[in-house]
Amino acid sequence: MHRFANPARFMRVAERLLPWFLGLGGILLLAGLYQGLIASPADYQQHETVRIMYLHVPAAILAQGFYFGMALGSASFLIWKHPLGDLMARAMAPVGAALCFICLVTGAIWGKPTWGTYWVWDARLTSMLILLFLYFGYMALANAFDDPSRGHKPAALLAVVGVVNIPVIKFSVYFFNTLHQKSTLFAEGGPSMDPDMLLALMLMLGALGFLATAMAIIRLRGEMTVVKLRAARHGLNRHDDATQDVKHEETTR
Amino acid sequence: MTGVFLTILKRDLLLTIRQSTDVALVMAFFVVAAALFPFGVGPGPETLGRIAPGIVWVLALLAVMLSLDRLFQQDWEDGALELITLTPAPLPILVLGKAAAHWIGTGLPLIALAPLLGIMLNLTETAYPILIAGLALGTPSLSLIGAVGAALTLGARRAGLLMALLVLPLYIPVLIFGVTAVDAAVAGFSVRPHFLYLGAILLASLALAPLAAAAAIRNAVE
Amino acid sequence: MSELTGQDLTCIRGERPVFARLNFAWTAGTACQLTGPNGAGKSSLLRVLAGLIQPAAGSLSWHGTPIDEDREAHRARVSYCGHQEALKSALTVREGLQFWADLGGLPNRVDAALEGFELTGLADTPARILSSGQKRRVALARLIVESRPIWLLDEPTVGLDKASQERLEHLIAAHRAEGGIVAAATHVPIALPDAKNLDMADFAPGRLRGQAA
Amino acid sequence: MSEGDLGSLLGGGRHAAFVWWSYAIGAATLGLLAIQSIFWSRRLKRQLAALEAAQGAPEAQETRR
Repeated sequence: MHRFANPARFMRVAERLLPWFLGLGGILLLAGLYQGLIASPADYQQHETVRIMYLHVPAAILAQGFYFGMALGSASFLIWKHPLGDLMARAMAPVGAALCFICLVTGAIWGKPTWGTYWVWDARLTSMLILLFLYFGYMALANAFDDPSRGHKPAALLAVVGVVNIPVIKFSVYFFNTLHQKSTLFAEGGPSMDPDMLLALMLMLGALGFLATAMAIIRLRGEMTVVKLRAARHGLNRHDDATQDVKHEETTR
Repeated sequence: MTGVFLTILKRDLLLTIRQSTDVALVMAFFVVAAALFPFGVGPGPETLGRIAPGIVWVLALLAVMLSLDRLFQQDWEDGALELITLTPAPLPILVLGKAAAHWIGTGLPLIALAPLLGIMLNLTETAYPILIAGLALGTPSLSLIGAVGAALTLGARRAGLLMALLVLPLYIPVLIFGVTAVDAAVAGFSVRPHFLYLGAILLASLALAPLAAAAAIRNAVE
Repeated sequence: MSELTGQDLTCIRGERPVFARLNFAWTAGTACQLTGPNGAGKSSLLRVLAGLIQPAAGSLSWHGTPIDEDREAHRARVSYCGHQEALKSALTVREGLQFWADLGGLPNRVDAALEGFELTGLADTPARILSSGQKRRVALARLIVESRPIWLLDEPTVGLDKASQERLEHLIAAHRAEGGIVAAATHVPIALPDAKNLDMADFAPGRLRGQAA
Repeated sequence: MSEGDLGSLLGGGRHAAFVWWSYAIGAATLGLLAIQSIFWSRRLKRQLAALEAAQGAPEAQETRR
């Protein structure tokens, strides 16, 4: 019953990668901020507000990416009883939720000068809002049980059920959106975007990506310590049962 | 297989009839909440008429959600759920039976009451059949998705509130297609695509929800 | 040739190890009394045998084949009576038993079950107004309705009067005579002639002592 | 360096405020989460070490005996 063997090995690798992620993230952040705020041109129509895009778009991409990551971890926990998958999902949830929140707030702030109001039921913003609800649902369910070890499976199930529903929700929101409003021009621009802008976007995406992953690793360390704490409180030794039995046989012989 | 489905369906319906005050309470909520809107948005027939489908659908959603704890909570508390998982019958079929009983006990009365709300909220004439058809096609999905939410929150603190947070986001597609169907009908467009989407969601829920709920129940009775 | 065997069964509930390295081999007609202090894992063992709890380690097999291979078949072999009577207050005694009969037992055994525990008089009374002893008898009557080879009884005699306890003992004896297996966790001693004993204290996670009977 | 938009950005042009607000809220959210995560996992580490120190002692004797 090597409950901690594999996660412990993964954790050692993650710990070694952590400084690299932080360092790389920091460098990319500085480069991204410089490129985004200073080096790239303002939009002819939106003037400076287009710079919000360099934070808004990466946050949106990563918020959705983290939720899919959580669903993958949860699915591996449900199918192969892999405790590491569930712990990773728990570690990623708050980070993903924070990114989702940032995406919504920056979207709303960007909306004020562009559409004149802070909140517009634009399809993308609405889907992101629902994604935030899914995040809150996961975190609430994960901690809703008095016996913490009982909360792992329901939360994992919810993450998988949630991810199955995301495309349906997205489709229905776009369906709802096109009926009610000419699809608002979201000045995101595609490949036709000015190369300087595109560079800033990529740098910021890399920066947020590394920093968010680093934060997830820190939270993963926390989540694993929580599990070890519970185990230690019940007298199960820190290292797995195998060594535990060996130790006992020696003493009782 | 159908024998087991009918057995649990019959038992749950019997319980629903014997404890019919629960159903009456949910229906009372449905009507009273609808009656609040004229005070909120003003009694003007045009405004009410325009938002009537939305009100009826949202309140139907909330009414179904309020009665979801009847699905597993009582059986979980008195130990019957444990024994149900121990019968040789496959658990997803039993969940399907319970969800069907919940739909008959909640969805059907809502559908029956919807026209009354339509009148109260000055719903346009052409909208009634589409509202009823939409509810008929949509409320079973609400019970099925709700069954997953109810199973996931077994044993959780404040299960009722938690279920709302889990289930309502998953109800949004049903709400959107149900309401836009009525709007399309009023505006003279075809409602076929909306009902096809509602039907698709129902089929998907019929296939997937019992499996997810069964897995959650097995974890809850451990 | 033993029928129900357990090898190195270990059970952990909510991060707490309850029992470890538990072995047993029960043949047809065996009765086994689970004893041990509260919280020693008697109920947990019964729940593991019923398939409600997945053992953390070790395996349980019936006629040599591990039960994990066909959980539904295992559920068709086991009748589990836990602490809770699982009676729906709005249903009458007969309706309750008929439900369990239709769900996974023999539909025509309801009358036999009612007679088995002297419940014929109470058949049409709602479970709500039964006394705890009567509720316990209705819960035990389910064993007759389900008529499955393995009976797992968790403190079956709680609240039973003398007559009902004897009736239960006769029932268990008859069941064993037909080749059934009974595992009962009790504090109150019930008459189980030449029953095996399984003291859960022997399998506390910390201590390792010998093999069970 | 494109035509000195730095001035309008730093100079607090009408839209610049929105840009600053967005980045400020972004930094605040991620910063708060980072701080909370670091303190949370450190506190847990300390609790674990303390618990094991308390628990470690008797166990260690048992194995040595």
